[in-house]
Amino acid sequence: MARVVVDVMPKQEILDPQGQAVARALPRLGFDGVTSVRQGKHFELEVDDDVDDATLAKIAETFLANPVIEDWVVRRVDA
Amino acid sequence: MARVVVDVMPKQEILDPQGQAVARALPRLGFDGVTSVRQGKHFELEVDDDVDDATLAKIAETFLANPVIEDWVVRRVDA
Amino acid sequence: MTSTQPALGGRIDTVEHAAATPDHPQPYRELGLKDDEYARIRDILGRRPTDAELAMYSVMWSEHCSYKSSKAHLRYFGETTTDEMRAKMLAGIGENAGVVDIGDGWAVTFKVESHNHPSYVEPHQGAATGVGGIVRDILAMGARPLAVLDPLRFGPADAPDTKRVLPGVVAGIGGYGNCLGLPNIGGEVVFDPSYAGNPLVNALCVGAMRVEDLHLAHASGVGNKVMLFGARTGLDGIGGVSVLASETFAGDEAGGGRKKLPSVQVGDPFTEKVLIECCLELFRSGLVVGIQDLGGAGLSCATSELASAGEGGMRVELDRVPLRAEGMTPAEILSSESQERMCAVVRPDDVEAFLRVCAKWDVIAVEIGEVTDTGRLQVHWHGETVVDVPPRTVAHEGPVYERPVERPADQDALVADGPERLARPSTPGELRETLLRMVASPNLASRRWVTEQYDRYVRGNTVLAQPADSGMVRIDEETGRGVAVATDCNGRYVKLDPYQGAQLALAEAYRNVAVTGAVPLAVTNCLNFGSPEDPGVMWQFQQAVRGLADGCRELGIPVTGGNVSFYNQTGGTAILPTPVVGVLGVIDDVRRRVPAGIGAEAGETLLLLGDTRDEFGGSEWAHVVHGHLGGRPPAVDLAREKLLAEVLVAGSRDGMVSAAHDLSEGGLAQALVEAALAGQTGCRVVLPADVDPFVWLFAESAGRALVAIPRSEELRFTDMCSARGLPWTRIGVVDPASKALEIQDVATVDLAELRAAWEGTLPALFD
Amino acid sequence: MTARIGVITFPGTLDDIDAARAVRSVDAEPVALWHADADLRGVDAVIVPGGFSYGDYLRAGAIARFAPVMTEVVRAARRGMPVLGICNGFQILCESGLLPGALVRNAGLHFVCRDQWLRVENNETVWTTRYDAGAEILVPLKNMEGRYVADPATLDELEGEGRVVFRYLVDGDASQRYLGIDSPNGALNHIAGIADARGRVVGLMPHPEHAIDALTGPSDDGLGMFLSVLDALVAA
Ligand SMILES: Nc1ncnc2c1ncn2[C@@H]1O[C@H](COP(=O)(O)OP(=O)(O)O)[C@@H](O)[C@H]1O
Ligand SMILES: [Mg+2]
Repeated sequence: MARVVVDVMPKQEILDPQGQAVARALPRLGFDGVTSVRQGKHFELEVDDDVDDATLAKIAETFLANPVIEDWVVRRVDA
Repeated sequence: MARVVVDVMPKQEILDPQGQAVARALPRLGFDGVTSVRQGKHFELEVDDDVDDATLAKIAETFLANPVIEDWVVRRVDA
Repeated sequence: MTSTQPALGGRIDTVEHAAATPDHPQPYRELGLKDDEYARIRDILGRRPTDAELAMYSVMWSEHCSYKSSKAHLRYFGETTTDEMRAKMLAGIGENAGVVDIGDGWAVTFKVESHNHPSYVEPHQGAATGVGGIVRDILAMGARPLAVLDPLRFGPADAPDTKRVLPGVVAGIGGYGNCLGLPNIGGEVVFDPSYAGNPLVNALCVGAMRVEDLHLAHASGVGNKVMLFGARTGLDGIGGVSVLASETFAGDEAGGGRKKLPSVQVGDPFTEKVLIECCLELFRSGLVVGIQDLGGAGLSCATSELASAGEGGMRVELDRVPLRAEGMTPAEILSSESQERMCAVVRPDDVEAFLRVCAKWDVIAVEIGEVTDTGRLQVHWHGETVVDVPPRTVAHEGPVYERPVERPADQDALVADGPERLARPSTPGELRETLLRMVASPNLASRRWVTEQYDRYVRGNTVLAQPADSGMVRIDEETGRGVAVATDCNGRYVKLDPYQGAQLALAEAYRNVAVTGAVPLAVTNCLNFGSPEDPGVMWQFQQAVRGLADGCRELGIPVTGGNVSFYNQTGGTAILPTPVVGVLGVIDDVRRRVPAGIGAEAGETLLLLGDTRDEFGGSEWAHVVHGHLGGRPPAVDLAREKLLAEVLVAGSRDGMVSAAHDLSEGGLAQALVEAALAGQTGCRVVLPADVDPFVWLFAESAGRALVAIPRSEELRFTDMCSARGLPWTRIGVVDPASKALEIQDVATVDLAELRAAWEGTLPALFD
Repeated sequence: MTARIGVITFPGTLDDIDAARAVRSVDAEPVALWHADADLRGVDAVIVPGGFSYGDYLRAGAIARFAPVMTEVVRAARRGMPVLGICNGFQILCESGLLPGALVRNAGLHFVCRDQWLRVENNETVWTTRYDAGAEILVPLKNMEGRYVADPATLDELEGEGRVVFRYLVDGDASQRYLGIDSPNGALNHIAGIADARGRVVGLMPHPEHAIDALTGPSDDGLGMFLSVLDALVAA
């Protein structure tokens, strides 16, 4: 059994109102010094050992992320 | 300028309908071997160098995550 | 995760073990049971309860499930319901939801419920699961859920915590309801400091079915199977019961780790949507003998209620329940409040077909037991008996308290401190300023920021929704038959006089239904109060129940169900007593609905129906301008309300009324503003010569409505009012050419200025 | 011969009964299509209705596009069958590649349900011939992820080829801007709906099927879309 993490983020050029809302709210809550925030999705998958990297890449590209609007990173982590 | 990542996940014992929906869909798309999926949020923050870890922890706990139903991890990454 | 758990053998507290270990200490107090209640359980069973039994009794005998403080008072609803009122009631108090016959073979069911505390802890999920729960109640009657309403109360609009709670609640209600495909057709948003630590999140659902399809929760037919279907069962909402785990497995991982479990549940609206469609297909296929939703108290409630309503016995194999968490104990499974689950009783021959329908909808379903004639609810866990109880003692024979009732000592002082001493505006300039200030105040400002987050169109049958006096949906596309629903309550009135205040809530909801042209038919309620252990709160409760019940009898419409929420208080301070009243009306053809906006026809006459008196006790004006609450609430005259409703319905039937809007908080001024803005049409108002304009514009006298009558119908309509003895006053004309509300000798305000004031408030606060 | 128009139901689809009602209201025959069937039952056109297919938990439309019925829809669309995606249906058509771009969270971050004025920018698609070019219509808009985005090249192409079919009308009505956003959801170029290159596949966020009768909608302006496709099918 392996643990895989996929992070999916809105592309730089796509407006990210969720991240902006966070960035705007922080100073109001008394937190200064945060200059930018972007918000995306974080997936944690448990996969059988025989699932290879190519399959994982495919899952991320065709399903977890939409390449039109999002970038993504797949990494295996120690369980 | 430092880059900070905060991952926020639904607590283990809390229902995660989003992760479940993904997990249920994968076999239908022809991807086998993924036994569990959990879905959370991924934040990327740019912060001034003088923002310390305690402040980051506070931002995550009081704002980015909802401690009632979520766990979170804060880490600094190389920009 | 799997549904089969390893047999835990001796570690589970079985009936046999309980009988053998009478002195084993049990954490019943931590579970909320009093000494005498625990003693009674031992008495009933003739031994100490097992952990699982203790868990069942403790949740089922809680205030929330057993109504132990309110039962003695709620009986009054039954006692005051006459046979005549009962004539159209197909199911009443005691069922999941009340059902009324609306004609043409249609039955309608509706109910309102609270999810107050969870919505304070986790506004989004708390409110979302509140919607989910009430929708399953309606579904369990055999009805298709048609629409929801959400009466809400929050602390001060500008309080920081309200900025946390309100947007979360609204997003939760919208997120769940929108995804279920249920139009949101109304509700309330009220701000008052007393709700600061206790927001009220009430949710109402209305559903419809053919009369013959009414499904009641009965587990009848020995040998019939008990099916559990929907979501898996997890550790949701078992905060209290995890005490048992830690007692039994002191120091062990499962027990220790669970002590801090949040009692928050996360909703899965998609699963619920599929569950709804699945249930409706099961009903259509005739595969269900009895059905029960799993709400608070989960399987404990569903199994004990099903069993005691049917043949009196049930056997359950608890290890078959599909689980989401590992190592759950029987006590935990029985008390889990995991959402989106239902329990059905099915004939053995139909089980296969039942499972097929569930599979089509991708709904997990398992047979967990069967109906027996043993008179006992027996629950097994890997072959051992962990529960063996008479089900009625769990579900219906909980404790009943006669709590002390006492009129609060400061009530007299409150009533004595009337609004007469408050400075009133008198010059045109002051009146104009008051009007704009009132219109922009949080309780009177446009609710659009909230309602725009709710889908009001889905299913294509919404005929009236916000802004409207009541929501209205079409039920029969052929005939146009439909229903209208409104909820109301002014907690300030109730505080000043709980008996009369409850009647005013009833009167307002009734009036809101009638102004749309529907005939009021039935009542539901959600009684939100402080602690029942406070005699003053119990007095408010008792008075409110009596007022509501007596009022219903006078109006001739029955209370068909409701919900009680106690302990809404912060420290020693209770919320304003808030008996939210929902009234349902029927309209034979929704095409004759009457909207609130004026200007549909050129040159309508504006009439004010009813009497206007100098009544400002508990008024919005006293609250907004002076921060004052005292004196007496407006007088209530239910005979007048009935007459007004008859006139409004007759006017709609004969096509004499082109718009109607009831008067409530903010009085005539507010009604005029809303009617003009809704119709996007100006008007000229001329108040009678001999009256005090301030009183006429802002008093909150009950039993009034503003109507717009086409010029050609004016005589016929006023003749009808006069003939029936309903006072009317001609107060102006609609002016399609005008873009202003012009009140002669008082003020002229452009609609644009009014709109900016009215619509700006909530966005400025919550965006 | 009445036209047969398929209406797909996925788990979580909500506006299928409304789409079917709209089809009936122009005297065409709605044909229910089930997500799990790889079969279009010989229909002449398909509507992918609104709702929250599979809860829209991952991304709106992301799971639905893999349904067996969608494989058939994509195949039929490539052969020229008229396809209309409304709201969630539009999202599904984008996810499945029949239409370019994507729909993301409203810029105001809230679900928005309102009566929305639209301008008909292209009245030559099979779904819009009944409208005058530049006509302004009032139709309900209700969604959480309605902000149309695409890369600059795609936008140029859509604009250049006249494939923007509907645009949100945001001028003149101050109430439209109360969220501080220049359109109901921040869509690029105020795009509310687009078409494929042949003008046979159309997707839009607002709901024409909820504007077929002033009793239950803000207008009957939506009827034109269903009448348009009927004209095309009958002429064919
Ligand atoms: N929380 C809510 N959810 C849905 N609709 C609401 C909500 N609050 C208010 N509304 C709607 O907004 C409109 C105005 O509300 P309100 O002024 O309280 O009505 P009334 O005074 O007639 O009872 C009504 O259509 C009401 O149903
Ligand atoms: Mg009203």
